Amino acid sequence: MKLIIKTVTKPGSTRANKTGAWRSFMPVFDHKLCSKCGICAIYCPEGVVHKLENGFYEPDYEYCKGCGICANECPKKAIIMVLEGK
Amino acid sequence: MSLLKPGHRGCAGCCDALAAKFVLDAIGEDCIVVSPTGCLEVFTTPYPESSWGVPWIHSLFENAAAVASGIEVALKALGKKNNTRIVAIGGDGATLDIGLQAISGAFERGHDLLYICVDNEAYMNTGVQRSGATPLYASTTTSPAGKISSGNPQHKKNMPAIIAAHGSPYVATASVAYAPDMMKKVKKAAQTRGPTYVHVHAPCCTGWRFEGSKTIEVGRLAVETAMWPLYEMENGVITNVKKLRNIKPVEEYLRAQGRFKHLFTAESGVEEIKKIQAIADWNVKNFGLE
Amino acid sequence: MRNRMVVVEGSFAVAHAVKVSRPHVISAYPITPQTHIVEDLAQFAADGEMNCEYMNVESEFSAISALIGASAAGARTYSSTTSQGLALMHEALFNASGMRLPIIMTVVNRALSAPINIWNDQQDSISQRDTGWIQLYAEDVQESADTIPQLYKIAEDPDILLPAMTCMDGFILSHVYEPVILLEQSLTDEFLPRYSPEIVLDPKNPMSFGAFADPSTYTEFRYKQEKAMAVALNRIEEVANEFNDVYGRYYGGLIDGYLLDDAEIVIMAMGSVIGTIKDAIDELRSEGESIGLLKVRSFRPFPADAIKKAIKNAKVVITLDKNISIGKNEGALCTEVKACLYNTDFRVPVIGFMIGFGGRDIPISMIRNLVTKAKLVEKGIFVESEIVDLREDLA
Amino acid sequence: MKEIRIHGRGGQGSVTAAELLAVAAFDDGKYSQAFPAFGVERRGAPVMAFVRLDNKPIRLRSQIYEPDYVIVQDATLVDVVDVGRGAKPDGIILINTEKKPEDFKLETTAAIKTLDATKLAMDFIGKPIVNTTLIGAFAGVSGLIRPESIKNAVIERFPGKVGERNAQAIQAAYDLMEEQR
Repeated sequence: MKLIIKTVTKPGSTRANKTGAWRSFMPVFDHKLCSKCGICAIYCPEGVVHKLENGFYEPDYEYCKGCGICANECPKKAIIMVLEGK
Repeated sequence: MSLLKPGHRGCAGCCDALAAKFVLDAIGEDCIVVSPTGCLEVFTTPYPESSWGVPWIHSLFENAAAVASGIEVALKALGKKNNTRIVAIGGDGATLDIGLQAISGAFERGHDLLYICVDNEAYMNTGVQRSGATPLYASTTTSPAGKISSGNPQHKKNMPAIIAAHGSPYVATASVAYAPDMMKKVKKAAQTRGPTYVHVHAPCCTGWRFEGSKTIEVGRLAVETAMWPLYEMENGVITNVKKLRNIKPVEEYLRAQGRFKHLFTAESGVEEIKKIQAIADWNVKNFGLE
Repeated sequence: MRNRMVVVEGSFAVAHAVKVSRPHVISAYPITPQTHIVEDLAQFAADGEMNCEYMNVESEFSAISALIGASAAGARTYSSTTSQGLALMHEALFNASGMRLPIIMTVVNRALSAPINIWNDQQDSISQRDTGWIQLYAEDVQESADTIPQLYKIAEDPDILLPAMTCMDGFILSHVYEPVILLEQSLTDEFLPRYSPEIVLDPKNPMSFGAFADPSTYTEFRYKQEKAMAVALNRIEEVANEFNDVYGRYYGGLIDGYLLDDAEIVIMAMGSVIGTIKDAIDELRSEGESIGLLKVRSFRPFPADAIKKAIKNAKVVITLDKNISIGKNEGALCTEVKACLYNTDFRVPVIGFMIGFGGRDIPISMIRNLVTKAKLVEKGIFVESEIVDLREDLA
Repeated sequence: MKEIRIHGRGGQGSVTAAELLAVAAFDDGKYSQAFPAFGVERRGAPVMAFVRLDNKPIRLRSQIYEPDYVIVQDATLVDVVDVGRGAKPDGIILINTEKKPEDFKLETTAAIKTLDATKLAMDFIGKPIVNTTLIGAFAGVSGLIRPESIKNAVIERFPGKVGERNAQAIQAAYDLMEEQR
């Protein structure tokens, strides 16, 4: 594709960069322990923990970098960090 | 869905990304954001990509407040001001150090804009060099602890007081670890006409040397030990303070970070921790945190 | 034409030209000898004669920075500065051109410190030649004023979008009272279209300005700026003619000549010294000398082809520079003229004289002396570039 | 081309006098150029301003070295400034003073003319501000500009009573000096 240099860039276009590849640990959400408080979503620096239709939360693994804030902050300890590929 | 879109290159556990997300969530779509040079600017806008879902501009390191004031004036001149908020989001270096003059000018002129300082207490973008916001005895790459040094010898500059002295109608401190509180303050600052200021404490896992999962935990400790008091000022007067129950010793906050590790290994550390405790004690008294 | 003229100060004529160009935002910081321009503009604003926001900022750095924001938000913008103020803007000048913001600024040329000196030379603007700003140099007050709407038209062209400075010699032009036609609002409205950039900072179309470019794209940004300058090269000439069509005045586009076509000796210069040179040439012509003038109006973009063509019959070229590249012992015009001739088979001797530093006066007698010196070349004597009029008691 | 040099002290309106001369001369059909000796002088310090008059547009931008006319606003300047410097041999040096021309010993062959502009200014304007009176005198002694043009320029610059009084002083000075042309 020919890149035409423009002085402006389009909103939200970093979506092309799938930062899920950065992850060495992945957060795994246990809905059985979850109280649906949403703290995991609030404190996700990527803004990729989403509320599902059933009220539970799941991260978008395409972008989740595996920082572990969600697991650390979860008051119910419903999120555990698991080594990638295991 | 946040107006700060994913795919940015911030560190895993990044405090700046959190702060920016909270700001945009609080203000909404009708704003224009100005970023000075810094981590947030660099990791959100590698050409040809941008994480921003709102109009955004980066010019230079030291001119964000001037650029923001020019945008505000232009919208007025073009009859497009309406309710659009002009928001500058700068790091501590861009705010307390190199950009201070432009901020002073903009606040003196009384533009209708909101300046947010995301304070991670050093120049993180360039590799953790000290700034005017670096606290006493923090070890950075340009204020390293060493055989005859206990780290940064200066006290943190009191930026909220400097802004308040300009006659700002609304100045607040906040922390990324207290998201609802921070968003409430950002919203209030955005709704207040005139130049307003929110100073956000933002623990940087890379620069402060702790695990990325602990960003919020460390931020909470800063507040709980009275190292970072949360308060609001209206027209130069403190109008609201977050009270603390069971104030923790500063040691708990310091121990959680690699940048203060030398205080626990060197002999002199005991005395120096006392001096840091004295800062917290002064905060308790001065701001009436108890 | 005479009956439309009034005798006003140069700064007032420029301020008036800015007013009728209908900028949305003016931002400036006072510095001698630019002050009268911004004072006059502030008065226009205070009297409600301008539908424009006038910003008093705390430094030149914030003056240009505010305009970067304002221009990105879609405003037509103006500032004026000189010398130390322009040097203080240096970093932001690159930023404005890199972001392709058509900010217009009058540089009232003044020497740089140290030693501090408030008088005229052109070291300030010449030192900004690589910032990506268009630079036009004015010969008199009328041209200083008339260049303002011309530059808006050039800079705001969607194929150019570069910031531009019009350079006028400090005091010599800024503080002189002379007859001038104040630009008519109706003609200016006819000549200069409204500024309507395609993309601006706008919540309804939230684009990002000022991205971070890594080695894989940065080169192309610079290339695009260079291409825009190349477009400006043609556009400057066209706009000068369009201006002539509307107002009936022409100063040359990129360059202008005076008794040039048959001249064996050609003097090249920029700015207010042009008038004095013309008087000197009249004297020398009456004495039988084959001499002419090549006025360089556009220094950026540099009109190399036009210059080569204009001096093709010359036997010797004299360049006058009110600036010096210390360590090169040459002024910028000299160096650039030499450079543009190198890859050609036309190798006329170019002798660079550096002149008028820090307000040192340039009388006709001095120009005559330089011509006498340059003519030694015709006798096969090598003539070196030099700083002219050095005081023996001080040097 | 005629060149004029005005000597004064900071605050005496030398630059204004030069500007008014340029305006008046242009209205009178000439081309004109007025400029100050750019400096950092403050109130009280000796200053200069310059004027060029010609029948064709003026291009020359150098300073004035050999003035046809010199106007001295304050006779005390004669002791501290070489007011005759460079004056054309057949030029005129106009000095505001109670003294007579022969009381001044200047190294010049230019003619010295004097008038008590301060007295005229006090009589008509009520203040010892002599710049307008002196350009009226210059018009009289040189015959280069009609007094009406000078008065019009001054009235336009200083509307109302102030301008009218200045105009009276200008006419009086013009009449006095025209006799000496």
